[in-house]
Amino acid sequence: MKVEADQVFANKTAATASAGGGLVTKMKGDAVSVFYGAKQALFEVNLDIYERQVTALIGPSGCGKSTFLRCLNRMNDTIDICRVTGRISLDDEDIYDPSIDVVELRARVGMVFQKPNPFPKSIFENVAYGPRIHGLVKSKADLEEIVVTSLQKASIFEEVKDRLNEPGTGLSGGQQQRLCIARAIAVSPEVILMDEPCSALDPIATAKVEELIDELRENYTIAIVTHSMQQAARVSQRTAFFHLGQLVEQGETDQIFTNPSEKRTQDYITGRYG
Amino acid sequence: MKVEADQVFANKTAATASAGGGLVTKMKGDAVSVFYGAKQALFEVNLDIYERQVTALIGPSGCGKSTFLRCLNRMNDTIDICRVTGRISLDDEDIYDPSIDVVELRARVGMVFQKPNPFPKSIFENVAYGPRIHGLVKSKADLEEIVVTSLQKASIFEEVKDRLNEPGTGLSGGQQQRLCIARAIAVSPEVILMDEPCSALDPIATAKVEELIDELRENYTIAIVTHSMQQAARVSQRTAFFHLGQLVEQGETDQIFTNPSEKRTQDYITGRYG
Amino acid sequence: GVAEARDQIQIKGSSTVLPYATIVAEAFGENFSYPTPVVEGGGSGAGRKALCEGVGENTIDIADSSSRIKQSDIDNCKANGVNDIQEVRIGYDGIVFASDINGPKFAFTPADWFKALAAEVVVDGKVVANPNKSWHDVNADLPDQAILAFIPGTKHGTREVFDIKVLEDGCKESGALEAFVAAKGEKDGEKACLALRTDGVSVDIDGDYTETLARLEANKQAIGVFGLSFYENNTDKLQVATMNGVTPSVETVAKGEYPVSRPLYFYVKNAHLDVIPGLQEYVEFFVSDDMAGPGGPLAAYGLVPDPELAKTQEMVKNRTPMGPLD
Amino acid sequence: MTDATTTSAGDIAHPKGRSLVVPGERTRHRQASERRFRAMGLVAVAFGIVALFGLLGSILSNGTSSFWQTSIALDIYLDPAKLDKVGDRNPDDLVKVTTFGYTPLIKAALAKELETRGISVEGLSANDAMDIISKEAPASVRNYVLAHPSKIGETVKFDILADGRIDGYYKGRVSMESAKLDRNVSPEELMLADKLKKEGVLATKFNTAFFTAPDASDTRPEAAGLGVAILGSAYMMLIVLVLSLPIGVAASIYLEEFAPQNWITDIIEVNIANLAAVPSIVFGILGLAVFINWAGLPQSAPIVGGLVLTLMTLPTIIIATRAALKAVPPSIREAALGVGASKMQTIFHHVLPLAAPGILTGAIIGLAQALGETAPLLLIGMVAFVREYPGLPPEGFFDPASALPVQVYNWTTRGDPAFVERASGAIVVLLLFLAVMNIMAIILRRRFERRW
Amino acid sequence: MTPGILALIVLALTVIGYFLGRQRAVASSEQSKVKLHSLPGYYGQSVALFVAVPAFLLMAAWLFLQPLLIENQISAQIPDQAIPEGGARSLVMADVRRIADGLDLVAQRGGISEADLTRMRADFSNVRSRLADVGVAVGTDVSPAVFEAAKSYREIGKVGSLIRNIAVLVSALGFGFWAWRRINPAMRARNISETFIRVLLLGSSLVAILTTLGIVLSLLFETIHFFRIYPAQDFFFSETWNPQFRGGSTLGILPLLWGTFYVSLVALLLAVPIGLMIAIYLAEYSGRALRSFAKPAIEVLAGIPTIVYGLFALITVGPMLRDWIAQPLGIGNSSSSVLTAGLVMGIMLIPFVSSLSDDIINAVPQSLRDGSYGLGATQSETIKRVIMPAALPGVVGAVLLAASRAIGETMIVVMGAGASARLGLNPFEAMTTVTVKIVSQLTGDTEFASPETLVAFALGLTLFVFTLGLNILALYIVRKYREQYE
Ligand SMILES: Nc1ncnc2c1ncn2[C@@H]1O[C@H](COP(=O)(O)OP(=O)(O)OP(=O)(O)O)[C@@H](O)[C@H]1O
Ligand SMILES: Nc1ncnc2c1ncn2[C@@H]1O[C@H](COP(=O)(O)OP(=O)(O)OP(=O)(O)O)[C@@H](O)[C@H]1O
Ligand SMILES: [Mg+2]
Ligand SMILES: [Mg+2]
Ligand SMILES: O=P([O-])([O-])[O-]
Repeated sequence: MKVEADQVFANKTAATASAGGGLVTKMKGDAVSVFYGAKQALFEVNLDIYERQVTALIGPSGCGKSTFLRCLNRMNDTIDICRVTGRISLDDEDIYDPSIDVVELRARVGMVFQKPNPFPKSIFENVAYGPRIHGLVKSKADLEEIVVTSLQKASIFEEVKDRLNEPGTGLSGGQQQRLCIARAIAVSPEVILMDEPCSALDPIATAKVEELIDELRENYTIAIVTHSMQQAARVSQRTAFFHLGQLVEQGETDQIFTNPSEKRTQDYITGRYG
Repeated sequence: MKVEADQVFANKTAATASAGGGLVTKMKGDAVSVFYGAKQALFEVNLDIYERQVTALIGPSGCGKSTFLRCLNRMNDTIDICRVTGRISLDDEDIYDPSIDVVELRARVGMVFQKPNPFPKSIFENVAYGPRIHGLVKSKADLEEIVVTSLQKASIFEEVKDRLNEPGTGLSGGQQQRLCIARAIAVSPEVILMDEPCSALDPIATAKVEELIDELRENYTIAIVTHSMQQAARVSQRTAFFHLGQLVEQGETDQIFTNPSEKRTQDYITGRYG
Repeated sequence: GVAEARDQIQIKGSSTVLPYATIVAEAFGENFSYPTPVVEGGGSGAGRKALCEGVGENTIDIADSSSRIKQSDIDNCKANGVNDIQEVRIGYDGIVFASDINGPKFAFTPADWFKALAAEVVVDGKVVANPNKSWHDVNADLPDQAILAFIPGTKHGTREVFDIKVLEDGCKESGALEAFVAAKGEKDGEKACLALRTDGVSVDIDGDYTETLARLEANKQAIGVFGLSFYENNTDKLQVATMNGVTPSVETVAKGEYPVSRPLYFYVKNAHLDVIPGLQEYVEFFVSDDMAGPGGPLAAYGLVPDPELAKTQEMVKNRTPMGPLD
Repeated sequence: MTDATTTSAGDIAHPKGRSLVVPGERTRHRQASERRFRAMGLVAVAFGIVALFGLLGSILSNGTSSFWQTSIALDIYLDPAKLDKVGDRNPDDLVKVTTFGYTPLIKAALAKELETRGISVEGLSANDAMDIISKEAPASVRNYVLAHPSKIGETVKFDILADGRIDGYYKGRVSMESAKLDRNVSPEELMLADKLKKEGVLATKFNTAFFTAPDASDTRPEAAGLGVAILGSAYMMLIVLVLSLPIGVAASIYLEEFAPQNWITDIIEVNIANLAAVPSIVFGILGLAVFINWAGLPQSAPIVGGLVLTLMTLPTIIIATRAALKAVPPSIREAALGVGASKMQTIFHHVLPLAAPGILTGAIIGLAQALGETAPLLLIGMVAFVREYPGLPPEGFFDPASALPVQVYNWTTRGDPAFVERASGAIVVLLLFLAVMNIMAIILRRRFERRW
Repeated sequence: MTPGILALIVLALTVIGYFLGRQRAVASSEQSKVKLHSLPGYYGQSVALFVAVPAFLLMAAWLFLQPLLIENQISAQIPDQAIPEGGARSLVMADVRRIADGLDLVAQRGGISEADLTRMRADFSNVRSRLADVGVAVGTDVSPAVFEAAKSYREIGKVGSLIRNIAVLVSALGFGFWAWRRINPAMRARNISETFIRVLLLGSSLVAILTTLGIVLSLLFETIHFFRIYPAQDFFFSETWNPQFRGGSTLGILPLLWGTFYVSLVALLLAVPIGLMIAIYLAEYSGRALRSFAKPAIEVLAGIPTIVYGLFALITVGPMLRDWIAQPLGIGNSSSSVLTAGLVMGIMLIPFVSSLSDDIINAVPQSLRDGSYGLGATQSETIKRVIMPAALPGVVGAVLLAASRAIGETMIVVMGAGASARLGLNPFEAMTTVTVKIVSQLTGDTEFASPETLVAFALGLTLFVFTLGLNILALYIVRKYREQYE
């Protein structure tokens, strides 16, 4: 574990250094609790997500990572029984303020889900949908360009370029997930939330997506849920560790992985398998 | 990569050794080609799956791993446009023979899917379903025992023991997947096919499932699709590498990972990320 | 919409009068420059109710009725400002008893029908539940055929005539009325004349004569109650029974020989006469000799012409409203 | 349905290595139950289809004959002495000659025809011979004359309708034997008709008037047509479609996607389900009370019928639509919301298209029900004898009109058996209407149907 | 300008407003370099909405109110003497309207100038024949008072219409301009138009509520009236239904309710299993070809008018059941029976169950099937244990719809089950249902204010309450057993 971690961290010292001390908080969770009906899934979570940084959310299954992520663009609104308390802000605006425009919020905070969920439309339409509804393009040529670039960024263009008009649901699981990434990128959000975006991908595709995340970091803010410690180590600058609905620890990835301050974090990341 | 691989292989020399040279072919694919409508997804694949061995299918996304796996218990029958040629046998009986009983086949060759798909029933009912339809139990107590053991084997019992009567669909992604594994185990099949069973699991749960796979190997034959090279290395005795619908190489996992005979295999497993 | 004026006559009411009204409406539309009137069935009661709903364009002009208007209707009319109504009698309708053309012939008296269908009959001076199974049990002269009768349901005006002219008369003739009155008292005794057996021998038909005919075709041994004109259109399928020895026909009804008949009416709202174009013309046309007289199309269809048609024509010309009911 | 699991088979665990080809006891049971289940399904489908074809067969065998009609070609001399005594062809005067005045012309023409062709039947007077001609004939000749006054004085060839019984003779409804018993026709008349047919004067032709002519009175079944009823039904269906589909879908969307889950929505839900159970006649009571008595809309008008039927079909459409909306997986909604689509966009861009097959099914069933409904129309004056065509929409919506099911109902209550055939013919037309609607919906449904 | 043309103009303005709004949004965004909040189309929509909605509302209100107001005013003008004996003011008003409309036609076709028309007097010119020339029939000669009233009706109407046209156009232009002016890139145009649509959706769902309200109200008053003259306990608890012409009827609902229940039960016992099996077969087993043929074919069954089924029951099924089953077994000799009506109605209901269920079953995700097949379940086991439970809420909805139709059906029962109200268990006997009696009591020859007619309303209301109870029960059951997938 240690051996590998060192190797991986070497890759990104440059990036971390360049961010320097001048980190800007992009999103901020303040005492966020989430209830599904009577069941509390998150307990008073305080977590900052910094601009142009990748924040990884890790923790055992069912600990509330997805739940927290879905709070950040209010996707939890769609679950009737879900109730959120506390304050979450984007650029210092409370996103749960009644006057906020949820649509605007979601356009600025995009999302890639755990289970790939392409629209039952053509591959092209899947990607074109976002730019269309947000009026990001003026002409058909512009649209095509956005679609192609997004597919390329999501490293799926080569595989689907001949079948852009076939349904997105006919792709393999991994292809579907990459299509969903392309779809999210296409609206160029400020923050991108990714819920285990690579869990359905093979290593090469994973590598490409991770590269992409690294690229995107230059302009965007990213929060990513992952089960893979390596992935967290590789792509993120900051890591937050959840356990049983509580945020146990957060901090710079290097620090969390090499020198966690909590016993529980230590236990988790030094589990038999890294 | 190498460093890690060595470390992992050390774990299982014992197992491989115990299998000895006396490997029995449990399932055999002979020149298997699969077509989705006009599109060919698999090209003349010849692959043996040995009894009491874990065979890992690896390869980039969309290469046909899932497709091949689904041929092994004829799940492809449910896709209208899917057509299979060649011969696949279980214990030397052609499973595509018209006189074969598909239900019997699937009872003997169980499956865990890439996307967790619990039934919209209670957790208990999800697991009890298989034993019930196959008449594996006589009494309610027997059934309960099977359910509990299966849940325990799938390392999810502790998390759900208080809510066995709540719907399985209310679980987190990882919990759902482990539930599906429990469901498959409950009918004690001879062969278990797993399509990326861990892609939705956190490391600790993954570890448990991998342990489980190792345990199951003592009595069952297992074929597993995975994107994680490490996982393939950790759990499998044999590995098959697919690329663009072709079986590029198959053999003992040690050999494939340390000394692949094909250039493409080499390229894939020595990709930038292990 | 609200601001549009109605220009066609609207008629509603008895399903018995309906065919005659449509024949007249059709001829009226063909020969006058007014639009063909809209004629609706729905039953005499419904027609009179609609007539009395008030005065104005969204109420009907004429109500057809197979029975005389009731005092309650007149009161209702008054309450809604419908004061002057003309009562126009257009002729008579015979009610016939018919069976399958290939079956035996029947010659009835009202008493036969009473004894066949009443819930209770008098046997040897005692009031007992009706034991009769076959027509032969009722009257030794009748064929030995199981009793099964399709009679109009209580929604039909025809049923009232059947009750009065067949059951009540039969009850009286057979002497059962006296026995009933003796056994149950005045009021319940009269009521008992009209109580029908409920063991499936007497079947109420809420539908039309076509339904009765269809049921007759499904049950060849049954006897059905029809209007004369319906029978005249289906003489190839039905044979008619005599009543008190008289065969029903336009002639015997007109002469008053055949007992089971009734007058048919329509009621005109006088207030509409000058407002709805063509209404006066239609009313006059209806009772003209060309239409309602003997040899006219209505008689050809089975309406028994009114011997006093000339009086009616005069009355219609003068728009004489009807007086109080006697 | 046999439940496979209740059988307690002896084999508990799988004996390893058992053959796939020779299934175990229990598997055989299960396979047998599978086959039974499947067979039951097939039997059910077969039952449905057989029932359909049985019904269609009987309707068609009774009804298609009304698409043909017997007519007689006569040269009629339009005698100026009778039609225009003044002689100035003044329309005001021509109108004064009623249809009664035209009958002698036709009688003369028939007599002449018989004479020139040398046809005579023993025991048939000239007066009786007239009975083979429809009572509609004078009216059609009169209409022709009023439209072409200049033709007075000429001899014009008319194709006039034969009497309903004569027509029935050629359709098998009337026979020589039944004619003997029948007061409205005699065997002699049938013989005369046969002779005319031999001469080619009398012929059976396709009956276009059946689709265009208005209803006729009880004495003229041969002239009765569906023109007004077809227009009335078309108008009502137009109103129903235009109102109930959008309102139904909109209401479903609100209830399914926007309304908060609370007791108010429960009440609305129960309420809609209950509306589906309200007998259609009660909708008639409602229509009479609200649209006619309160809102002052006219009697017998397609607008009222359309509104009543709209209210009646709404619950069907809402129930079907809500079920269809419910069936769209939440992941699709999440996907759209996740890229920043508003709820409205999510619904209109993704959910509705996926729910479309179900919505269309509801619409078909609802419209079919509305198309064939009679009872509520009974109370709002649509079950009427209407001979004037309604005008063009939108004014035409307020004119009196009939409707197809009402026409069927009407004709089945008439005395002359010829109307039975007409009623069956009207049902065939109604089914054609239905088929057109269905085919459109099926084409649409095909476009939307997919599994995900 | 007729209302139709006015509506067209407003529509045209709406379209223009859409494009102007859209264009202004784009231009202002380009100018101020601020990104638009919504798609340009939404800005167009918001302007279009402000043009169209107030204008059309105003127009509708005007069209509804103007005739009423004018009517009142003119009606007050007509002296009492001008109203004939026994007639009503409303009838005279009808004449006034007809003459006014006729004058319009005369002016249009007759070549009479407006000025001449104003000068025209009923006493001197034959108005009736003039009107007849243009095809407007008037019942009597026109009295001067009526004629004057008609003339002023026209005048006021003209002025009113003019004001209306101006008001509508001003509203359209005014609101449109205001909305157009307000456009700036930050304006939340999408929210505006979506709020509007939402209100529209809400309004639509209220239609159902209003319908219920209407039904209850139109039944309630007559029902109360009925219970004033007929004792409620007799209605609810008497076991006899025996209406009489001359009063003294017994009007007990029990036999009718029983008949309704019995016939519906028989119908559902046929329709539900067969319908479900059809749905299952078509969704799970059959090939595309059979499915695309059989589904619409079976749907045709729902569209065949019920009177056809009625005739089928009367002529074919009834005698068949009697001759082959009832009579040989000696359990009845009536051709119309509960069984006849129930079976025939069941056939009609099949598509209600099959088509809706088929759609629902189709919507169950494939992954659930895979999960079950993967465990070695046969197709039928998968259907019975996984798919049907998942589809249950929708299927119950379909069954409920079928049950509702069964309860409300009239024609088939009249012809198939007969008209005799009876409490009995023998399905080979004739019985009747509530709806049949509602129809027959409403359309019959009985006096209107008698209990025999009014009972129809009480029957309707009772049935309404009865089915309401059933539906609440069904909702409860569905809630309890629903299995939500995903
Ligand atoms: N819709 C829901 N209704 C009820 N409980 C829910 C719902 N979604 C999640 N939960 C519960 O909330 C807790 C947190 O779930 P969450 O999905 O956030 O876990 P997670 O950390 O994303 O797990 P995983 O890594 O397996 O995806 C779990 O106990 C889960 O069972
Ligand atoms: N139902 C289907 N219809 C048409 N094409 C399909 C279907 N399922 C899979 N394919 C195609 O077949 C090829 C192989 O798919 P498969 O699902 O076997 O890939 P995989 O190796 O499992 O990939 P992944 O790792 O992403 O799951 C892909 O190109 C895919 O697009
Ligand atoms: Mg999760
Ligand atoms: Mg796969
Ligand atoms: O319709 P009726 O003549 O029976 O009132």
